[in-house]
Formats: sequence, C-alpha cells, structure tokens
Amino acid sequence: MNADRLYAYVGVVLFAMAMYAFLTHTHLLRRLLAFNVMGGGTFLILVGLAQDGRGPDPVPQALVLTGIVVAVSATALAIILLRRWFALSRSTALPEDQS
Amino acid sequence: MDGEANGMTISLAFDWVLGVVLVATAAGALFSKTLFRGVVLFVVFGLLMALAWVRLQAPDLALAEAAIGAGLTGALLLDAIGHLKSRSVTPSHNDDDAVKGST
Amino acid sequence: MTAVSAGQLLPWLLVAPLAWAVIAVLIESRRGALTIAVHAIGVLLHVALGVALYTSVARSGPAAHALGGWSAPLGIGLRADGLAVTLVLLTAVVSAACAVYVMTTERAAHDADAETPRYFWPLFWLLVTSLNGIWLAGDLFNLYVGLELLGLSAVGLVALGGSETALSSALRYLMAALLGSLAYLLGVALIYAAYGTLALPELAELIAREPLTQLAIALMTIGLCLKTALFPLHGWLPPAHGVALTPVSALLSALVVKGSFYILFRLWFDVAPEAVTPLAAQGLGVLGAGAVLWGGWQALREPKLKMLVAHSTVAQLGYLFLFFPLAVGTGVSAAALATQGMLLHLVAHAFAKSAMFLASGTLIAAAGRGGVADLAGIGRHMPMSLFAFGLAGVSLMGLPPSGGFNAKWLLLQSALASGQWFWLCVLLSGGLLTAGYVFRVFRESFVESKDSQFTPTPRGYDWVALTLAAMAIALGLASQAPLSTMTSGLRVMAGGT
Amino acid sequence: MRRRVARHAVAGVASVAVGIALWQAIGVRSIPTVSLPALVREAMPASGVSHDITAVLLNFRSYDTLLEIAVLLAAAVVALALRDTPRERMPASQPYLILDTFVWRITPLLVLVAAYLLWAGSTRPGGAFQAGSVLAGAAVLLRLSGLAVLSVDDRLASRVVVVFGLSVFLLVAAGTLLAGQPLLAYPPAWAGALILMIEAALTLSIAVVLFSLFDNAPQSRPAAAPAQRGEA
Repeated sequence: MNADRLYAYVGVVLFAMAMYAFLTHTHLLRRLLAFNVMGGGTFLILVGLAQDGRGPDPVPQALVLTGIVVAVSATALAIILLRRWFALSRSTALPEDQS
Repeated sequence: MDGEANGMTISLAFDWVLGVVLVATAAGALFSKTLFRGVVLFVVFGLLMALAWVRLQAPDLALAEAAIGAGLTGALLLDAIGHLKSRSVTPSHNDDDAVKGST
Repeated sequence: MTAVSAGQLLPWLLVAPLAWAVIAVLIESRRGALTIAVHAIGVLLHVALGVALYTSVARSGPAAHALGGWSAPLGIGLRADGLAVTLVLLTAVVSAACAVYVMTTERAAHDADAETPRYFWPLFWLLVTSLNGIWLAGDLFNLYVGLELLGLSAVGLVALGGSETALSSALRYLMAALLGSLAYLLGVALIYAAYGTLALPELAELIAREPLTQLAIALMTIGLCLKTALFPLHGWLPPAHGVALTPVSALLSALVVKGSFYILFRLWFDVAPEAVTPLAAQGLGVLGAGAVLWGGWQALREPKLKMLVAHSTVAQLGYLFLFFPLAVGTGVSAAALATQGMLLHLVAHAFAKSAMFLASGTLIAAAGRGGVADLAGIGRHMPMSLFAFGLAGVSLMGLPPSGGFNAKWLLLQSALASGQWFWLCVLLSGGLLTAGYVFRVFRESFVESKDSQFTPTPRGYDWVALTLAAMAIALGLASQAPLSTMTSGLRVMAGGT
Repeated sequence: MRRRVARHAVAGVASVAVGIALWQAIGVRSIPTVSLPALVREAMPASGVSHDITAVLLNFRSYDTLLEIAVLLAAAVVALALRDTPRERMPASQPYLILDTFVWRITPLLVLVAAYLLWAGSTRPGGAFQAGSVLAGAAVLLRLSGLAVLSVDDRLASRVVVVFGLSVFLLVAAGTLLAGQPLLAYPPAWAGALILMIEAALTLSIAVVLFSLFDNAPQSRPAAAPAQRGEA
C-alpha cells in the first residue's frame, strides 16, 4: 500500500467515526467538532485517492484548500448562531434534543 | 537500492503510525468526557492533519490546516466553550455535557 | 445594440447579483429611498438579464462559457440549456417578487414597527448568486461551493428573524445542510478518484456502472435528498420555512430546496444515467409518496398558518420524487411524460408556494397573530389576500386550470403509460389532503367573529402575491412553450436509462 | 430513553455501512483515463504564476475561489447582523497576562510571515488564504491578550474592508467581460500582476473577515433571571 492510499483509508475511518458522533451527540459544539473531523476525513479521501502513488495532484489540493475555507466559514457561522441561541435559551442543544 | 527500499519502509511505517494516531486523536476529540478536552484534542488533531498533508506532498494544505483548521477553528471553539461555560445557569446540564454528550 | 450571444450573457448572471451583494453591504447603514432605489435597479437588471438569456437560448439553442478562458476539464464551464435558463428566469421573477414585498415593507416602515432586519439585502443577493451558479454550473465541485453558498445564505436569512425559534430553526437547518454537503463532497471525491475529472459533460461520457461510482452517486443522492427535505429527512424544513420572515419563507420554499433537487436530477439523468438503478428509483418514489401523505397530513393538523404552508412544501416536494420511478427503467413515452410533469410541477410550485407564503404573511400581519384560528372573520377584510391564497391553492391541489393541474395530469399519464397505477393513488390522495388544508384556512377565514381587529396592510403585498398566483394559473393555460424549452435536449426525454 | 437508543442504533448502522462501503469500494476502482495534473503542467506557462496550486486557485478554477469568497462574506454578514448591540457588548475580556509579552513579541513575526506567504504564493507554497489566516491568527492573539486592535462593526470603514477583496476580484472579473474575454480570463502578459493584486486584496479581507467571525461572536449573557429550566 502506498502512503496516499493509506491516508485515504484513514479518511474513511475518520469519516465514519465522526459521522456516528455527528448523529448521536446533542451538544451542538460537539456536533461541530464532528463536522470538522468528517470534513478532514473527506479531504484525506479526496487527495489520497486522487494521487494514489502517482505523485502530487494540484487540483484536489486546491479543492481542499477551498474546502477548508468553506468549513471554517460554516463553523464560525454555526458558533455565532449557537452563542446567540444560548443567550436566548440557555441551552446548547436543539429543543428536541433536550432531555 | 537497498537503502532506498529501507527508506520507503521507514517512511511507510511512519505513515502507519501517524494514521493510527490521527484516528485515536479524532476518537478522543469526538468522544472525550469533557468538551474542553475534546477541543484541545481537536487542535492536536488539526496539527497532525497538517503533518499528514506534508506526507501527502501538499505543503499548501499543511500551512492552511495548521493556520485555519487547528488555529482559527480551535480558537473559535475554545472561545465558545468559555462563553457557554461561564454564563451558564444550569451547569450540570448544559456546558459540560458529560451526561448527554458522550456515549 | 449589437446582438449579445447567450454565452457572453451567462457570466453576468453571476457577476451582477454578486456585485449587488457587495453594494448591499456598503449601503447597509442607509435606510429608505436610497436602499429601495439601488436594489430596485439590481432587481430590474437581474430580470432583464434573465429574460434576455431565456429568449436567446429558447431561440438559438444551448450556450456555454469557459470560465477563465480555460476549457474543461482544466477550467470550469458554465452551460445553459433550456432547463437551466428557465430556472434562471424563474429565480429572477420569484426573487424580484419577494424583493418588491420587502421594499413594500421598507416603505411602510416609517410608521409601522415592521422593519426589514439589518443585512437582509446582502444575504438576499448572495442567495440569488448561488442559485444562478447552481442552475448554470458545469462542474461537480463548483456545485459543491454553490450548495454551500446557498445553504449558508439561506440559514443566515432564517436566523435574521432573531427570535429564539428563528435561531434554533436556523441551527437545525445548518446542521442538516452541513451533513448534506459533506455527503455530496465525499461523492465528488470518489468520482474524481475514478474518472480524474469534475466536468459534467465529460463525466457524462465516462461514467460506467461500477461499485465506486454507484457508491458516489448514492452518497450524493442521500446528501441532496437531505437538503431537499425528502421524507423522512424533512424534519428541519417546516420550522425553518415556517419561522422565517415571510419573503424569506417564500424564497426558501419556492427556490432554495429546488437547488439541491436540480443537482440530483442532473446527476441521475444527465451525468450518470448508466449508474442508477430502477430499484433505487422506486425507493425514492416511495419516500416521495411518504412525503406527499405525511406532509399533507401534518398540514391538515397544523395550528399555525405559516407552518401549515411549510408542511405543504414537504408534501409538494414529494411529488418531485414520484418522477424517479416513472422515468428510470420505463419506456420512452412514460419517461418523457414524467419529465414534463415533474419540471412543470417544479415551476408551478415555485409560483404557487411563494404566492401562498406571501399571502399568508399578509394575513398574519393583518390578524396580528399566526394561528389559523386567528383568521376568524378575516374574509371580509382581506379579500385580495385570501383570493391570492386560494389561487395558489388551486394550483397546489391540482385543479384546472393551473400549472399544478397540468403537471399532475402529466405525471398521472406517465404512471398509466408505465403501468404503475399505484402512484395514481398517491397523486389522488395528495390532492385530497391539499384540498383539505386549503379549505381549512378558508373555513376559518369566513367564520363570523365580532371581536377580531385587523390592521390594514400595504396594498403592494396583495399585488405581489396575486401576480405570482396568477402566474401559477397562467402556466396551466400556456404550458407548451415553457415545457418545450425546458425539456429540449434533455437526455431523459429520449429515454434510454 | 427509547428515542436515544434508536438514535444511536440508526447512527451506528449508518456509519458502519458507509465506512464498510467506502473501504470496499476504494479497493476495486479503476484508474482514471483523464490526467488533470498533466493538463495543469501544460498550461502552467500561460498561468502567470509558477506555483501550480496558486494557478489552479486563481486562474484555472478562479470561479470556485470567487464563490468561496462569497461564502466567507455570507458568514461575515451574518456575524455582523447577529452581533451584540453596543449595550449588550461587554468590556473586553480579562487579558491573559501570561500571553501578553509573548503576543507582543510574536505579532510582528506573524505579520512578516503573512507577508512572506502572500509573496511566496506565486512561486511556492503559500498564498492569500494562508497569509490571511496567519494575519487573522495574529489579530485573534492580540484580542485574547486584551488588546482590541480592531473592531469589525457597522462603520462604513469596516464594511469596506470586509468586501474589499471580493470587490477587487469582481472588478477584474467585470473588466475581463467588458474586454470581450471570458470571465476572469486574464491577458497572459498581465496574469501574474493581476493574480498578485487579487491575492493581496483577498489577504486583507480574509484576515479581517476571519478575525471578525471570532470577534463578533455574541457575548451577551442569558437573561439574568435564574429560572429553573427543565431539570426534571
């Protein structure tokens, strides 16, 4: 197995694990963490599989750079909404997830 | 020839170790007892990801991951934890989600 | 004026709304006449561009534009076929109507307490940019960025309401949107790994029926269904669409959910018809049927007016998914009929639902409260709004003459042509449920009530809603021209999947 | 409780299924016939830069980047819209004293690093995003040490800086269209200069927007009444 392929498999494990966390956690910050790890897994799959021992491929690398900026924008937006929601409701989980 | 093959094996071994550590750190970040620990582990995870990008011959991504993935996202999350914790009125229930959050 | 080709026109549909987003940020602190004038110019320009592109493509066929001068797969292509330009025009018209509704509020804001929230306009223009970007996209990853822009600006618009429910709805919406885009992006990663390109026209040539491709399509399908709020992944939609400001609800239900559906359609029928299976199509059809019935049932029992309309969106989106089992693995004529029916439904629902949301918002503004029961006695005071609501309802129920009727008729014909009569039951019971919740609103409105007080609302509100509702009806009288434009050149029309 | 179990079961099945499906599918795929890296190499001389990723981001696929900046703007706008009103806004948080001296030493260094990254982008790893985020990181550190170096608020000046990068990008885009070229098709002779100009403008806006996303996060506390919320 080459290194690229190895990291693609790591990406698969990260994605599946973080997906489980995303679906089961109720604390919204934890779900955001899970979203970011899922994103990391996806990026590893994207670059790792595309290169797969054939040397660096600038296109998926550029795509991931775009993806990282999009992910941080989404995370920041979510945190802003969460903090505003918390100020109004004293809660860090969605209403249906509060025990 | 022999040395080159040795180098390959060593670097692949390094990749294996990094891969396992990445998964372990991510698991820690996702399922840690306290959220604070989770976020700290997430920052570590971001730095390890930067290392993985170096190994994938993607130095641009390593830089971006370290600065944005680990740095800024980490700062955003840590700041949010501080905020949610210090202002919380029902502490046991809301901020430290040991009960609700982890499985 | 020299003739501008459609290809040269294409990028302006992205540059213009994006430029107005920038302008909107810059003039945000100003209120009143200046804001209205600047955005009115933007809206007019956008509609003019949409009309010009539509007529040009309808007359002389599809157009393309190689961004940066680099042809795909190295660069990103924009492409405009009949379907894409119809949706561009639809976006221009519906968003213009919503913009006029907002401007009416802003003009009336001097004496009323209703005021457009700050930073509405930048998000509005970003939303329009992303929609145009999606309709015209020719590249899988570019569609991902477009989806994210669409999702984040839509979530932002929901959150602008600022209330506790607005924020929880926005957060729930954001979580669903993020999960959906990640599933889509993972699919993109797999496709790139297998084919080495992201350009849609190229992929259409290359894609084969192999496991990795099918997994990619499956992941993208799930992600897009989540974003389109297909039953049972629809939980985020009613609160988000129900709680948003009225013109935002109209935009979300009429256009935003169609964005992800459009990508799904392109994926299944333009890009990867070789990789999809009739079984999966039947599955989507069953979920669509579930949406029609469940959404209709929820709307029937919903106490709040705007939530009722939002549940109705869940049901109406279900009809779109009935298209899949009618078009995959069936004959040419059934597939063609289903395509026409689905596309007509998409457009008719956009008009009818935006009209219905705007009319509902006006009714709520007049009644001062949002419950269906609070409408008691409103029939006398707000005949125009109710009329618009009713016209929109006619199209949603599928009564003639309306775009909704023609669309459902075509779907029904397709079900008969392919011998799948059971979809008929779904179509019919969906229509009955729709009739049920529309008449419920009417029944309440005409209850005599002495003590209810109604605030007068600006006339402009009613005109906007009526215009949109009239378009949904007019689509029933003149379906042929838009249908032939929309379906020209689509692979599915020639059968073969 | 039953809902909780069901949720975990569904999530477990779904993620294991996705994981296994991916694991299996990766192993049996075919090798692509199209090679984008080769096409990139071929087109590099005409791109105006010599670093391939910068060429992809700001030339070959510049439209993606344009939309990405729009995504960033959307987040910044929501942050401005939901920002605390001056009345809600609390005085800057307690400075972390240990950070203080450290930050003072490191800030100029970070600014230099950012400048280097921006300049390096055209020939080697680096570019607007890395430079912008390093700058934003420096501002965040200053903010954490209690220094409000800048505040991205409703003032016109703030809003101008927020949209500056996108505006320059859009002006270049409109310019190419008005010259009868495809969107963002730079004349080869100017490509390098135009890309550097766009990148410089983007760096500034990216830094300010990323910092604003941090700084504008609402600080207002929940209403003071210690109401008992659903502890049962």
